[in-house]
Amino acid sequence: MAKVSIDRERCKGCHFCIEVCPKKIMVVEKRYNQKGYPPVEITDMEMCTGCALCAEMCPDVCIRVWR
Amino acid sequence: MAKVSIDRERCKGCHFCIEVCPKKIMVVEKRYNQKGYPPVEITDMEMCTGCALCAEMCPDVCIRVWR
Amino acid sequence: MKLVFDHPKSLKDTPSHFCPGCHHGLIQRLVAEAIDHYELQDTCIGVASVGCSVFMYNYFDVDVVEAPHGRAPAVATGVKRVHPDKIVFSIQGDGDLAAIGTAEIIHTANRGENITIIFVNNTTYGMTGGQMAPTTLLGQVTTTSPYGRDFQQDGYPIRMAEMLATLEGSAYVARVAVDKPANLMKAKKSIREAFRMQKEGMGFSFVEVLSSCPTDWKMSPGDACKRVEEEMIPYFPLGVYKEREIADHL
Amino acid sequence: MKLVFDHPKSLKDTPSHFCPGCHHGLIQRLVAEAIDHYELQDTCIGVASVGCSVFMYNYFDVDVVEAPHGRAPAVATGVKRVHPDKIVFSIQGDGDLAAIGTAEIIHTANRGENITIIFVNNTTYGMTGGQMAPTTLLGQVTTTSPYGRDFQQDGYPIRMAEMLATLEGSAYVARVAVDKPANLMKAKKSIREAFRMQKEGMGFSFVEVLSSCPTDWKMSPGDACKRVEEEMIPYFPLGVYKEREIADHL
Amino acid sequence: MYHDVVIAGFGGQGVLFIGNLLAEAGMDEGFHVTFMPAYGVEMRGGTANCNVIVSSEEVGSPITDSPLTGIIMNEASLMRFLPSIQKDGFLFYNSSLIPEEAVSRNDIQVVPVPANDLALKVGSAQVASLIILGCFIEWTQALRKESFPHALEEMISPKAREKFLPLNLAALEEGIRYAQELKQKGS
Amino acid sequence: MYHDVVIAGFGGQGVLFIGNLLAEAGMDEGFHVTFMPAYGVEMRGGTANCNVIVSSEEVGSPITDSPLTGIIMNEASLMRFLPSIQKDGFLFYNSSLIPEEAVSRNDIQVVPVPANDLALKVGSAQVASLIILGCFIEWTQALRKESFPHALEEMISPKAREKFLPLNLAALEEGIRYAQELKQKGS
Amino acid sequence: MKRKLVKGNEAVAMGAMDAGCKYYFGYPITPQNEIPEYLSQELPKIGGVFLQAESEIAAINMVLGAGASGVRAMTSSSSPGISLKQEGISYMAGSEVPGVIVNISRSSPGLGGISASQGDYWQAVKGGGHGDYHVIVLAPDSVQELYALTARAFDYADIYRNPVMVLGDAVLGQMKEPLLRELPPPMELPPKDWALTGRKGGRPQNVIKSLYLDDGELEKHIWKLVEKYERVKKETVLYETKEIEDADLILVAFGTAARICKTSQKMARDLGLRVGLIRPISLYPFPEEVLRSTSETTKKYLVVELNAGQMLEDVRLAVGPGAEVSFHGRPCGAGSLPKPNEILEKIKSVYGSFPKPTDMERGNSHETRV
Amino acid sequence: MKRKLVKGNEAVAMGAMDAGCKYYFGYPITPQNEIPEYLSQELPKIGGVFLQAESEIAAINMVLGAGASGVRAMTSSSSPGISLKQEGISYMAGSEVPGVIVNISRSSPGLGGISASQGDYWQAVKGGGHGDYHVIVLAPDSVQELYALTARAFDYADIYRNPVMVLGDAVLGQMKEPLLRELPPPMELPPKDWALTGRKGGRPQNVIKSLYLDDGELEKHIWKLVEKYERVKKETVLYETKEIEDADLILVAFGTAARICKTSQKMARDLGLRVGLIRPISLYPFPEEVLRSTSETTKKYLVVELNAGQMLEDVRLAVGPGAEVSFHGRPCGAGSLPKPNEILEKIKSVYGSFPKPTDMERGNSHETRV
Ligand SMILES: Cc1ncc(C[n+]2csc(CCOP(=O)(O)OP(=O)(O)O)c2C)c(N)n1
Ligand SMILES: Cc1ncc(C[n+]2csc(CCOP(=O)(O)OP(=O)(O)O)c2C)c(N)n1
Ligand code: SF4
Ligand code: SF4
Ligand code: SF4
Ligand code: SF4
Ligand code: SF4
Ligand code: SF4
Ligand SMILES: [Mg+2]
Ligand SMILES: [Mg+2]
Repeated sequence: MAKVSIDRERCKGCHFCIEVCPKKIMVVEKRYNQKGYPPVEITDMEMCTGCALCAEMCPDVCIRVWR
Repeated sequence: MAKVSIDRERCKGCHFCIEVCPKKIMVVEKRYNQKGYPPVEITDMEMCTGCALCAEMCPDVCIRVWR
Repeated sequence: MKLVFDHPKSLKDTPSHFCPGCHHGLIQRLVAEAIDHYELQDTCIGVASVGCSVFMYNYFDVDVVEAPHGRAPAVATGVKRVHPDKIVFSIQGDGDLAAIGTAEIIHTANRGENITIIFVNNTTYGMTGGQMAPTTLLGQVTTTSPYGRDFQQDGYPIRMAEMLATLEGSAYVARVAVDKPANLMKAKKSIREAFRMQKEGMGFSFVEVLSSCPTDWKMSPGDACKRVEEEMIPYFPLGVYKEREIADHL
Repeated sequence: MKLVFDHPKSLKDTPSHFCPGCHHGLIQRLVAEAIDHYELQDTCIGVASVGCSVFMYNYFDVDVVEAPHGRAPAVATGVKRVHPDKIVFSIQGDGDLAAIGTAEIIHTANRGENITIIFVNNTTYGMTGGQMAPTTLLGQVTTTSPYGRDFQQDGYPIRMAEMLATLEGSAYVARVAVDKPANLMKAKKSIREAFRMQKEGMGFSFVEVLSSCPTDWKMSPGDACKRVEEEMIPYFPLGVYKEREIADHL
Repeated sequence: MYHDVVIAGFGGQGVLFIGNLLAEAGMDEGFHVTFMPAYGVEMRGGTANCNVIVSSEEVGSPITDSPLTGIIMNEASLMRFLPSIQKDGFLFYNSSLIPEEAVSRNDIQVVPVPANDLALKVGSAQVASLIILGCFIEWTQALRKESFPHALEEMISPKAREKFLPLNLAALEEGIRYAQELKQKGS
Repeated sequence: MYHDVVIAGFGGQGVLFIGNLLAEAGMDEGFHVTFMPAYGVEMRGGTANCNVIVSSEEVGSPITDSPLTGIIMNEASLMRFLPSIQKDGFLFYNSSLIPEEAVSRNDIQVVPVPANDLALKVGSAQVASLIILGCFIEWTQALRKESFPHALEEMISPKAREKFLPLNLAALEEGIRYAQELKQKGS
Repeated sequence: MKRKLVKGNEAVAMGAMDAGCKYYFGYPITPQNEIPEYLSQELPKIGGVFLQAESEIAAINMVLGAGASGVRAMTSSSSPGISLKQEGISYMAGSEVPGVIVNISRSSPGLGGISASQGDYWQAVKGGGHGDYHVIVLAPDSVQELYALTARAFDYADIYRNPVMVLGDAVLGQMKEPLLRELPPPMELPPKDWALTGRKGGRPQNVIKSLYLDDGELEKHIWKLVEKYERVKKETVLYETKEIEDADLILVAFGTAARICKTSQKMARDLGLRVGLIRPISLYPFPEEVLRSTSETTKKYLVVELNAGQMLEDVRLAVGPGAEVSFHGRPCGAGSLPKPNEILEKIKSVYGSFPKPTDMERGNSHETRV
Repeated sequence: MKRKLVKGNEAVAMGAMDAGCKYYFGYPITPQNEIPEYLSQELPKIGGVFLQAESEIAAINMVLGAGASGVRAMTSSSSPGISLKQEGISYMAGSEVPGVIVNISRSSPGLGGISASQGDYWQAVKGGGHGDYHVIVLAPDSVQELYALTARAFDYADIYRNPVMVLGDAVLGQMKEPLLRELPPPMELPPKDWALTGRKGGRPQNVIKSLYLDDGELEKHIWKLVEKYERVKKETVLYETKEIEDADLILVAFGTAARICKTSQKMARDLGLRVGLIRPISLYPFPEEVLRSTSETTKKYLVVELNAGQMLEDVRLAVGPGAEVSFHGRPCGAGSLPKPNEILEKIKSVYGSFPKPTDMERGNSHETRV
């Protein structure tokens, strides 16, 4: 089991994380955040392997991963 | 037959010409020139081949050569 | 469950000013990770260069001095000569390092100054709005090469890693990218290596990171990554160009 | 009898200010001979750099503009861009070209600026009285390296020809010496070649001439020549480092 | 006549475009005008703003600290600029994105404009800024509506003109219409 | 007391050395002194010169345009500096190298010193400058002879002292002796 | 011709091109980037040269080379970049090479900020570089003037063989205003027979240099320059005045500060205060004469600058001994542009009560530094 | 302690070392080369760092780095090299980094020449670099002062966290005079808790910078600097006077010009002319007060400079409105050092007849520019 937390207010919507997630469980949120960017969320946390690729590729250090 | 002229007032006495003359016919003059340098002169013009090595090596362009 | 990926300790929590998807953020994090890895936070001193890297002191929780544009290596030299036991580093852009700061980087490398330079090559002047840089690729349109960089007029994109590797004083010279996880992992290793070199007194260490500037390239972050892969890496080959084995320098 | 060796036409009759046995005089004459060879006296423009070469306008009977220390390549660029049909050249010392002027020479070469630079490498700052230069050899005692150049403190003697040859923009790069007739003849050829390259629009041409400074080396002119041969040439190998065959640049 | 306006929003919301347009139209009417964009590092972080002044006399400072009018496209900008609007001035805000509660002043005329919604109606969310500009023109009568079509034409490159001019004009019209509607309600 | 001196000759003739020595001795006697060498590009071309001022009051300009005394070691320097010597001043010139005809002034005291010849007599042409300095000291009595041995010691590095001090002292003495001789002839 | 809405920086570029400048050498820096950006688009179209140099230093030296070659050449930058050009500018002045330098100045010292400031007044007008020389400094206060004075700068440069600086600021460079692209009246220009062209069929060599080593040579050269500057002072003084004839108080300000003052001046008149305004347009030569002459009738001056007090000294030097000079400074930085009202308040306070004749120094109670 | 005959440049180096400066960064240039030459010999012996940089620009930035690291650091150069350092100096002032810059100035503009000149007065005192800042400028006039003021410069730099310049010239740098190697009395120095040392056991980070982008931030910073300069003005004014109490005419000169004037002043007194002398030692802050106070009794001033008239303006600003200021300038170059007699003649001409009160401008008939 793994856990991923995303700081949505810090996110700038570059979507690198979506791109690299091997499980393809990250998607763009419908709502914009305060700064006007489209942040990401995880659709199915169960599937997450905690590989942390998403976090590694996040330029804004928005993601923490537990495993 | 060859001829070499040396501008003794222009000469700074580096003696490169003496060094390179294959015929070893150049020597230091006894008298200093106006600027206080020891210029060179040719001892035996007959022996000169007009090879112009002396002129080529003169940093102060003091030497003219005819052949 | 264990926290397997966390914000590096030497990086403050402040959100960055970088544009969405800008690789500056990644590079900054990798540097912070290297600092954490060797536990250098309290012994290291940063030199802020002028470019999108300038706000370094807002992010790194270490002592920082700001250098004039292009002069970070000289400022770093001043710092290092006073504090030979401290770890001194700078992050410089391609305008900063490869244009106005050419003399400083070359002579700092040549002196074998025992510091670490991370070189963010994004083929443009990011902070000033996307002008042509010395590393701008041929044909690349920028605000000051509106017809595309033309070698007859502007010369060729300059390869700094290769040039610095030829200098006797450099100890470690590498070129990396952070466009995708595999490259990023290598970049992480190289940056760490650069700091290790300095720690061990090997001399000048240098990591060129091919980087994106989605804003001034006028591309989406994703397309910008693709450009790094498809256009930049072919001209600026990745790899370690120099690696001193022993501190023959000492 | 025919005059087989004469004062070059483009060189005025003014006696030089150079010290006895200084190679500057030889180099200057070789440049004048190249100018005469291609009949460039009325179409060429010199840029006087700051060093013992500064009085160029007293000797060359051509148009000359004086550049600030290290900036001759930039000034030459300005001239050449206005007069692409003229032949533009400068003679720069090693302090001028390899220290303060590092950025200018590298970027001028990199732009492939179609000019000719003659680089007088005498391993010291001649005009200012013999300080350490970037090309000063390891161990060499100068007025600012009184204990001999030490690579830990001062870095390594820099090899400019090699570095410039790596740049795409350079068309012709050679290193020569004038310490003895055989070398001088090769130097003559290289300098001529550099001007030919420019005439034909090949791009940046560069000839490094290993040179002596008997005054600041505190040696007799003859011993200074020997030093060129025995100490300098081994570290700064002579040869043609780059030679563009066709004007792919055009 | 002296009218100074601050226009602010996200980057991409057309803030600089309508600022320019306003200045262009003012110039066409023979007024003194200045247009002053925020620039440089200020642009990072995705916000954009500019000041426009239209005046019958020479303009002093082109930066206006207490503008007569604010045209505000998003909430962050509202926070920043609302306090600076002159007493008895005007606020036109994009009520499609900004909640009414956010507008905390009652010493100015506040005009909510559902700019995004109206823009979608006209054909594209892109032209929200022109909706709100139209509304501003009609409401304040600072400039003549007739000046804008020509000014718009000047600003759109000949190549793009065919494609975008009609859309932009329609958005402007829609803004004007909406303001007329509002006024009638008010009166 | 105010005495300003110009000393000039070829490089290598010891011009700066005796200038320094003069200043050093003046300092030892408690005077204000300045020593000003020509430097930089002026040195190229093989000439050297310096100005020395010894004064009982603070010294103004250390460069002296019309010195009281000229000490001249070669002909080129004579050409350059002879005209500048003050009326009623002194000229000490190296008559080993400079022909008498070259000295064209009669409003100053002219003292020819065969410095090279006397130096050879003492042991080395190198010390010609000390010969002429000795002559100057004796002739003008500007400073006390006793000050010079110590000043000389200060100026020669400890390593070289043993080898050179006696030679230099001998040259100085010879110069003094020669001046005394001259004076006696004169009187 | 039609007025067009143009950015200040673009107006500079247009002014240069319309004046026949085909050679630009520069290096990026905010807030002047639109100058190189515009010229990189336009110069190639007319066979000109736009060259982005490796640094500001290289750029000014390219201008030196191009100017020495007889063409109109320019560079532009902003404060830190202008500091780097000082050696080159001194060389240009010393070797009498014409050229135009545009400083769209920003907040300083150091990296400072990118908003408007007038903190480079002294650098421009007194001594940026080393030695006894002057740069002619023109200070526009509108987009129209940025255009016209840039064009005029090339004339002055050619006439006096001297570098000429156009000193703007971030506000002027970034704002848009209507521009009528019409050149100021042409001036008579001397031939450039001194320029580098190659000896051309054997004419004597032309040498452009600033090194003078022979006795008295350099001093002679400098007095020659000084004489030239005296001519410059006679021939190129530019200023604007507003209602100074009956003024009890005259505002003195240039550039953006002057624009703001113009509003304040009008507001003051509306209140019945007899306030005038003098706007120096040429900062070097400084319009001393007009200031001196007004001080026969006007006794109070208020200098307003976007700095901590620089032109202030020149005003004090210019006015007669009886005049009282006060100062209002806002030394730059984001959010620090003074408002017309703020200056009006200052006017009122100065207009009413005044410092005693001897109380003239900076830092007295009549200086507000908000 | 014994007096030793020492070259001015060496005295600078000795003063620096005796003041505890162990870090030197420089680049060769005549006529100051003896400074680096001496230090390259001596610093390694005490574990110091002598580093010959690749350029003057690199050197000043190394000083910035070393100064920011909390040590006493210096650079030296001469006129053109000092121009190149202006950006770095502005950064040092802006980010409040202490450091000492020595300018053994030479003749300019451009390459000029290597003889003495005071043509860099404006650059040093007004605006070399960009922005509102000041460098404290000390102007020695003897070898002893070169030593003492260089040492003092380090104190001022540390106390005010500001760059301090020692402004000499070729004559001062090259001449030898007796030196008593004794430091001026020590000053109390603030702790350098702001310096870069690494965070050391986790103290909050130290940041040294000059970039301030938030609204009002930079202006606040600049007013803070201005306040500091007001303190500097109160606390560091240095000058020398000679017989000013009863003077009808006061000579004003600094550095080498002052030395020459001292002789002229004495000559004038010998002739029975009541002539005094004021020698500003600190050029910034300028000793305004002493000039102002003398102008209550003295009505005539003669400014003598080795330039075309620079300090002249500061004298005019300082003296009261009634005073008449004349000028005698010899702007540098080989063979252009004025003689005491020449100045005496000028004194005589000014002493006798005087310009009318309004005839104060430069370029009037009372200015000789030989
Ligand atoms: C002397 C000087 N010149 C120019 C500038 C303007 N400037 C600020 S950042 C920058 C360069 C930005 O490009 P780069 O170094 O490539 O960094 P990036 O933003 O791309 O990471 C420039 C030219 C300056 N601050 N100082
Ligand atoms: C900006 C500047 N810095 C320093 C100098 C002093 N300077 C004059 S010539 C020179 C260098 C001489 O060395 P090099 O270039 O090697 O020429 P060389 O005389 O040896 O031929 C220097 C540093 C200067 N004139 N300008
Ligand atoms: S990588 Fe980071 S910033 Fe980018 S979308 Fe994902 S969480 Fe947001
Ligand atoms: S940790 Fe791995 S699997 Fe989980 S969301 Fe991130 S990238 Fe996807
Ligand atoms: S080479 Fe020339 S300068 Fe040297 S000694 Fe011979 S003639 Fe004289
Ligand atoms: S020409 Fe040849 S042989 Fe004759 S003197 Fe010269 S070197 Fe000797
Ligand atoms: S401008 Fe470019 S380099 Fe700078 S933060 Fe934005 S994307 Fe990154
Ligand atoms: S100093 Fe050296 S380089 Fe210069 S002329 Fe003399 S010998 Fe030649
Ligand atoms: Mg970049
Ligand atoms: Mg050299």
